[in-house]
Amino acid sequence: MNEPHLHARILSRPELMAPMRAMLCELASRVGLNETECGHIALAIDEALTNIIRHGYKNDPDSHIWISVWELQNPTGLRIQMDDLAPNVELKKLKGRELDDIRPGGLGVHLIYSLMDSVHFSRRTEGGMRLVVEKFHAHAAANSYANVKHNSQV
Amino acid sequence: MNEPHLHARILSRPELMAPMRAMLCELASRVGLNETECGHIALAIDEALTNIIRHGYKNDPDSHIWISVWELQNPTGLRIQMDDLAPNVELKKLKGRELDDIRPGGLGVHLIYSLMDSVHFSRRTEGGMRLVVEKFHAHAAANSYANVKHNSQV
Amino acid sequence: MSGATELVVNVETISDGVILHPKGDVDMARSPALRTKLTEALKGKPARLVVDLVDVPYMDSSGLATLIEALQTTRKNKIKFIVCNLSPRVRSILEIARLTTVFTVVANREQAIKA
Amino acid sequence: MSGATELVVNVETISDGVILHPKGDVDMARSPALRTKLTEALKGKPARLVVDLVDVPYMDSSGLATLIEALQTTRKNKIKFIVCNLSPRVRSILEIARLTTVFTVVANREQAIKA
Ligand SMILES: Nc1ncnc2c1ncn2[C@@H]1O[C@H](COP(=O)(O)OP(=O)(O)O)[C@@H](O)[C@H]1O
Ligand SMILES: Nc1ncnc2c1ncn2[C@@H]1O[C@H](COP(=O)(O)OP(=O)(O)O)[C@@H](O)[C@H]1O
Repeated sequence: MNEPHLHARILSRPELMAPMRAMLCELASRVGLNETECGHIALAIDEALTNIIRHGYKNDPDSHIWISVWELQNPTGLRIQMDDLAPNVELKKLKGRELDDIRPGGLGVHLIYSLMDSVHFSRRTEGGMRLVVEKFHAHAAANSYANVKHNSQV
Repeated sequence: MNEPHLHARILSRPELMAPMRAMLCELASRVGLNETECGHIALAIDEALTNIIRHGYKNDPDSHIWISVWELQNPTGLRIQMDDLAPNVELKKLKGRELDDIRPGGLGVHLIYSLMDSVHFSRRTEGGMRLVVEKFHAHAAANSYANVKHNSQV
Repeated sequence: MSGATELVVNVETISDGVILHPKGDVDMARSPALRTKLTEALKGKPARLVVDLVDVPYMDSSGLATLIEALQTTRKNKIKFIVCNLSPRVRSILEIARLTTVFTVVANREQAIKA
Repeated sequence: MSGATELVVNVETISDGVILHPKGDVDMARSPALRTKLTEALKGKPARLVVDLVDVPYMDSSGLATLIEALQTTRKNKIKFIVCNLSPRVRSILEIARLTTVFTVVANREQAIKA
């Protein structure tokens, strides 16, 4: 895979989520994604970081999260990868309540799947979890589905 | 020095400056800096990155810039460090025209000094340049000048 | 980070209850402040509780969870719970979470006071 | 990155010249687009060239350099060059660069057309 346009390590603190959102929204709009698409990316990343901080690191403020961002072409979009070093869990445990079951909490993972065009959770051999998500320009995604596969193998 | 709250590596591309600005503005406002102070930080960092890309890397889009950000307390503010691996220059060459000499260009370094409360250029032993800038909450800076020195040695 | 960035929540009293008016993104770092204000307001057992989201450009699932929690208390205590003034972005978040029909959502404050 | 984000610059003709109306941040990535439009407008030797910054929330020194370059051409060619509608942030950037007295800066378009 090519080098990411941006590769950041942040401390596992809720206060850093707004700056990450702002950065990603700006990146998304620069690659031509619209307001709503930018908002969706922001929310998905927010939910993923919240889960890492809360479930992965049990709210320890001094752990690390790595975020990498790639601009994608054909179709146009963003790929965002989030890595942590928290004790990793079985992938089948990564799910919340059904959306029809209205309770506080348990929405994050569903939101990530609803918001993004590609969601890939994995356990890292070094320990910790990896989440890779992709979002494409609505127009681009509709017109070049065949390219998605190709692109994600670059 | 403590670990930075955020440590990022970006490609040397003008298109990544807006996302960096957005992130820093958000970080600055979260530590209590006001609109204008956030704007000043954004502009200073923008000028520094522009110089690294243009003068340091001669507009090569695939070189690296490292950005680290610390939240400061007593007084409240941000420290931002930018590292590159471009051929480093003599520090005395780092200056533009006098502000009264109205010409296009040559404003960046002056702006950085005008906008920030602390500016430190250095040549890295690994090669490349390092610029460390700090901006404090106006109120904080006025009230606790004595702490500045202390704080920068943490 | 510093506490300088706690979510500001204005509280206004109306004839039959309370309007909460949070200002800023309601995310993981800031939803606890909204939760505190909602709990306080609910303790007073108002007939009506309005959350005016006019100054909330963004909300994540921690914000939604806070609202759902309040909704459940209001149901138990027969309190009218109304949210109003959703930005397109916040509305879209509620839609994706399939919550637009669960909450009483109205366009503006005027309607919220009458609803 | 993609070209989808070129600075949009509206060009309007007025009785004695041209108004340029750029939309977005004028930074290193985007000032070349403004420069192109300014050069084009100046080629027409208008009596008046107005740059309306109402939709420019941010400008860096590459934007300032672009404006200074245009200013110099207008001086040589006796063209009235006026900038208007500066946001507080853009005004503060001009102030720090000590350029507020160098440019003819007016509050709004009406004044820019008459200045
Ligand atoms: N990064 C993570 N590390 C460990 N467990 C996780 C992680 N993300 C999600 N989970 C698990 O998946 C469940 C569902 O997550 P989510 O849908 O975000 O709801 P919530 O976080 O409100 O419980 C969590 O309760 C948790 O058990
Ligand atoms: N990161 C850098 N690497 C090499 N040279 C630099 C760097 N930053 C500034 N310079 C030098 O300092 C000069 C002044 O910079 P600046 O004030 O930003 O004006 P300008 O970039 O418009 O020339 C530049 O022309 C350049 O020679």
